[in-house]
Amino acid sequence: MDSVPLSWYLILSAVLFALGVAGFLFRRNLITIFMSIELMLNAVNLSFIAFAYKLNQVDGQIFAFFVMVVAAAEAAVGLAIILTVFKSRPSLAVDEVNTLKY
Amino acid sequence: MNPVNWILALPAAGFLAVLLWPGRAETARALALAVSLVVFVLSLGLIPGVWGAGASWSHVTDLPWIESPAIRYHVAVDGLSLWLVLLTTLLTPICVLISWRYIDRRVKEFYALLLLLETGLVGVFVALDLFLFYVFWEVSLVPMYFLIGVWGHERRIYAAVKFFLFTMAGSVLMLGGIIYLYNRSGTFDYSILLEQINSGALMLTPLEQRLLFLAFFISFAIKVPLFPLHTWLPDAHVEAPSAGSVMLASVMLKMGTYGLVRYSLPLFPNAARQSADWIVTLAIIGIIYGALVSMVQPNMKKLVAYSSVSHLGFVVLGIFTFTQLGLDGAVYQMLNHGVSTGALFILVGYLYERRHSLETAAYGGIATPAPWLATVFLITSLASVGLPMLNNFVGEFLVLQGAAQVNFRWTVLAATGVVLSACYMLWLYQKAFLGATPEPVREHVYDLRPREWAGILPLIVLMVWMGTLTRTFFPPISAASAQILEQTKVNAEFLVSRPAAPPLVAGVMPDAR
Amino acid sequence: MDAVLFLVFAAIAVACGISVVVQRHPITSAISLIGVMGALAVLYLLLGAEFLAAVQVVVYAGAIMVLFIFVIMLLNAGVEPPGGRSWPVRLLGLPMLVILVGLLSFVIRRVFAGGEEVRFGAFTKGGPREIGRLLFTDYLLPFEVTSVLILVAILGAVVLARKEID
Amino acid sequence: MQHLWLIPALPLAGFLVNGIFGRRVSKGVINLVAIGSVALSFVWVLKTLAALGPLETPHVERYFTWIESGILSVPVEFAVDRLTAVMLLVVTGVGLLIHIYSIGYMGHEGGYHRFFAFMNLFMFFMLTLVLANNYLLMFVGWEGVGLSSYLLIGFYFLRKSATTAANKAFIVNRIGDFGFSLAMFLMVVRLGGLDFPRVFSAAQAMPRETDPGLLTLIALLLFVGATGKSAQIPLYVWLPDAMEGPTPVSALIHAATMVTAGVYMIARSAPLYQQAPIAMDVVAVVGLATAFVAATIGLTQFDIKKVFAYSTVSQLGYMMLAVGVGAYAGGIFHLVTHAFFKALLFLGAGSVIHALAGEQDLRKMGGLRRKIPVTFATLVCAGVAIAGIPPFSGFFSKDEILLAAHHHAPWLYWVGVLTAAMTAFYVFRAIFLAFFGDYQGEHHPHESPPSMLGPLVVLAAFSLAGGFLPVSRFLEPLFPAGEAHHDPALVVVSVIAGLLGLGLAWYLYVARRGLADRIAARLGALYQVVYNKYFVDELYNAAIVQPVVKGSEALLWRRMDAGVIDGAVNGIASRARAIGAVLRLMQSGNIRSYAAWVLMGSVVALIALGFSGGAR
Repeated sequence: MDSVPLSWYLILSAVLFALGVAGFLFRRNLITIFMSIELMLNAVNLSFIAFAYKLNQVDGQIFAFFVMVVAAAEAAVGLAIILTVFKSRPSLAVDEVNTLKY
Repeated sequence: MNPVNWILALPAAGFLAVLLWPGRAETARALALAVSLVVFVLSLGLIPGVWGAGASWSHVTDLPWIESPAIRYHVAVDGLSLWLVLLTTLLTPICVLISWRYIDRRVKEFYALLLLLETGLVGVFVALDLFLFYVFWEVSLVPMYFLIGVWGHERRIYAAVKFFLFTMAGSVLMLGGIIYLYNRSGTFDYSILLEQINSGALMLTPLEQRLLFLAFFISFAIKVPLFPLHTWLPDAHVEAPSAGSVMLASVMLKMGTYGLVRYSLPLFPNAARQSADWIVTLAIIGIIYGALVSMVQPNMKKLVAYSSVSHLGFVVLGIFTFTQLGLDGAVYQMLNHGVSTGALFILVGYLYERRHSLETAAYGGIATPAPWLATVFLITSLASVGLPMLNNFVGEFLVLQGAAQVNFRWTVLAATGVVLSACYMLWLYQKAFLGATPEPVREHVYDLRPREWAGILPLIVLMVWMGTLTRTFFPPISAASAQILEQTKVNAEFLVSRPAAPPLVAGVMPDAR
Repeated sequence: MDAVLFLVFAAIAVACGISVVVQRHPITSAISLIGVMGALAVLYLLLGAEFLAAVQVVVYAGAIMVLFIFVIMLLNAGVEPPGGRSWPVRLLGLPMLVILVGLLSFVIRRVFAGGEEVRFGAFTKGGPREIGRLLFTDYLLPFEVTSVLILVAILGAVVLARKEID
Repeated sequence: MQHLWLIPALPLAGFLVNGIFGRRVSKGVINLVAIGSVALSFVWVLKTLAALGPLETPHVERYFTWIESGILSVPVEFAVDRLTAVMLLVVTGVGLLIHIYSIGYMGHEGGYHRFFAFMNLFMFFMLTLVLANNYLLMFVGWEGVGLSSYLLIGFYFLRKSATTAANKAFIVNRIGDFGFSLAMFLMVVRLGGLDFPRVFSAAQAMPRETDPGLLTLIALLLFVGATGKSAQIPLYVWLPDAMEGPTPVSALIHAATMVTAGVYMIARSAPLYQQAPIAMDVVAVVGLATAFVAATIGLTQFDIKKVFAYSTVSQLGYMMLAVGVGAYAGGIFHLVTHAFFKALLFLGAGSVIHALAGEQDLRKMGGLRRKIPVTFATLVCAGVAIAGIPPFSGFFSKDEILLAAHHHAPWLYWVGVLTAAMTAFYVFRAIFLAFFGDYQGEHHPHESPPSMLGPLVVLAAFSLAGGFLPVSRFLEPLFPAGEAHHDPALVVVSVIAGLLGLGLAWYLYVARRGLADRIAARLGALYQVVYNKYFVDELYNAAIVQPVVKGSEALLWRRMDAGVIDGAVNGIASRARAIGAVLRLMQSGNIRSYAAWVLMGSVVALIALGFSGGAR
């Protein structure tokens, strides 16, 4: 049991991704949905790093790094948007956010 | 460096600058005015080059943009696009000026979008890569959508969506056509495409040509707009703010006619010649129909909008005569329409600023409180009805002359539009400007202010200039249109092996084609 | 040893992931998400991505998630209100999800059937030195662009979240 | 180089100066600019003609190319030949007199600078029309005089009747111009250009058309233009309404100069018409019919300006008859004498109106001959001239026309003589009604100022003696020679007809006042029809204007545009909507629904990829 097949990592990644999708689909809270997106991003990162290992190149990791950066930026803007949405509507339920102009 | 690039880049930079520059509306206005004026001055620098270049391209920049598919940033100017570019760069500062008081909310965004619109419009006229052309085509669509949708009148959303959907419906077809061409030829580049067609490297079957022509044509015809695809135009004009109407009528509609001349004719010459009959029929119907409907409009902007349908019918008629006269006249008429109809919309906008109504019935006797406004409106109306020594006359005369070379019946029918145009413009003038002045008009309507003079005077000067000293403008236009005509002929000869196009009209003059 | 570590942390990750999705209260979800990220950091380490593992913990689990929790607290977001789901979600959601996981697993099993084995320590290029060198040579431009991106994001966040002045 | 361009450019400069600065300067300055520019122009005409001598060949000056494209090249080119010389003298001379007259007449009116600016603009376009050496440049003047006429008819723009009349004039003229422009298009295509020499030589190279052909068509289309401008049947309806303008305008534009442009144009195109005898017959018949019909209407009108307006239409018909029967020189001769006596009639009428503070109804005048004797005397001069009493000017020119008509076809002559009798009758009817009998109005009449009387006297002199001007002989070489024919008997007949008309007017309106009304009552319906101008305006309105306007509104705009086209577009849209019901449901605006669709899409994409072997 010294080593693990690479496919396990990838399958884990797929499962986590699916969980993220599920969260996105089935939750109504904007913040939770947002977190689900983060979960999906993490899952993808895992894939990247696994492939980096397989190809024996660091580039995949660099990519994961950039994904993190983008995720950080996205979190900042996204949360700010959630704040403004909350300001104009008393609720965070995503179903009610269906017109851009309120 | 190539001024064309500056003319494209500066308004785009201005768009960002106006949007991001902190400060109040005044700053945005001043900045927009400064940028657009600089662009206009720069664009004047294009003239000598184009004059010198004759029928060939000048001010060329050809850089790779995307490697695969091979899309290039290929821009250049010739006699066909030169004046349209200048018209755009001239009208943008004028639009900034006329919106000075007209636009009072979201000022920064308004001017930013106006500058973006300028980039898009100029881009359409200078792009020589079909894909780039398409990009600019769409770029120009977006700001106009917002100009109508945000700063328009009551039914602005409806009008903006109608405008957007009509144009999009057309441009999707064109995109399909462009991609199909790319698949067949491996290039988006206009001049390479022409070469391929001339050399026979690109052989389109008649069916292909017809379908591609149709795809491009519908897109352009919607933009022109050609009867019966015109119904978006009155709505868009009525709801648009003044500057939006000006840009829409003066420049955007020319995108359609420009496209017809630049792309439809040289790329698909056989299909174009085969379709000429029914296109001319539509154009003539449009001329008469637009004039007749104009006659009964109670709304000034609608009236001018329908008159545009009529005037642009002349342009399309000129293009599809396939004669030097007709094509020259059509190109000139594009400019004329831009100047005179632009001025009409500006003046209607001035009236709206005073009385806040577009209904003719809300006015009357304006000549008493505002004699100069009345004078300027009269000059513009006369230009629009094609009085000699004013600009429209030259264009209409050449178009009709070109039509007469091919089929005299076309001329007879189309010339009735000239008669009718006098009816609707003079009736409008009588109802709005002459007669006794009702109290509300006396109270609200004042004469032209200096800023308003600055907006309208250049156009008035141009009307007289373009009507009398036509040689200032014609040589490059003639060179370009001769080139395009030649192109359609070269193709026709080359495609002899195909079933020849039936003669368009019996009794064609021998020197006509 | 590797396998044990993988299985343990994979299990933690999946469990926390499920928790993120099913918890009613956002704060619990957030904490579960931190759990996922921590577990993933270990897995990164197993794959030889030392630097990223550290970044994952510091930036992701640390900074970003703090931001989330901060906002949750700020908005005083409570248990989400029960509400109808949209019909496409009800109709398509679960089956499609199952198919997606199945398909992905199937493809992964097919493609990586040969079974490349992951051995801890076999990949040695994931240190800060290598990553740093690449970032500042081959990936210099994207790297700089990301800095601009972050700047823009900061501006955007400030603009969006500030109180309306006018 | 004689700098011909100065002739029209001077009034243009006057127009610009007065138009732009007129509001801010005093009347003296306006007068100086307006009249000075026309006077200078007149002087320049004299100087040029003196310098050019007998003008055996035309003097041509070319300035720049106006339009050049393909097969068409139109220069701005002025030319002076004998015909142009005559026209130049008439236009600038009569124009100058009327400008001077206007100082007095318009002295109390608002918009003083506007009036003179428009008058100068008119002079500019009229001179351009006359000087042009190609049809397109002539067309510039042609449309331009129409514009000035529009502006001046609508001078009292507060009155709806005035602005409506102005619109009517412009639009009716436009219909005529439609024909003119079509003729030009045909010329370019078939005759190779628009320059007069070129067109004429091309036309002469073609055989004389005894059956209708190209040249006939061109000539007829040109004649359509002439019917608009020169108020011939069927487009004469605008001219009587044009009397809404100030009286000097009626004198200058709607009597002496602009309306004769059609006659000038046909005379100018003589080489073309000469090749198209059918067109010439049409011109002659239409001209004669116009002369006759307008004269009958003139018999019954009570507005002094309307009487003279119909008289103008009638006299223009005479000129058309002249050019139609080939007596071009005679037509132009009549144009010249008509310019004198008709301008005089209008200016005299203006003087009467001025004296009565705006009254135009003949029934409210009467007995004015003692109150405004100078006006009376000059009007009588004009009357005897137009009535064709020898040896006054109208006699010579009218006689020439009638003789030529008789040579062409005798019935033309007899109708012409009848018309001449009517002419004498209605002109003197107006004079007698206004100046004899007892005064019927309330205002205190006063004689006009010298600035008005001066031009009256000058014009009176020309009306009396103008017949001795050798216009016909001067012009003869220009035109295809017509045989000389002189029949003293015919001359006597026409003179007797004129005297009979005069005498009848005397009998009915001076000797036996009241008899005329009884006759009118006896004639009943016929009188009503004539009095109402044969209901032509009403007919046009009901048959053309209303159907077009109503049809455009109801059928084209409401039904076609809003109904059919938008309906079709909406129909396509709704069908697309029906087809795309599922797609529409997707666009719910609900983010999670979108996510579900994305998910499905990615699954489908994956499966597709699998099938296509992308994932091996």
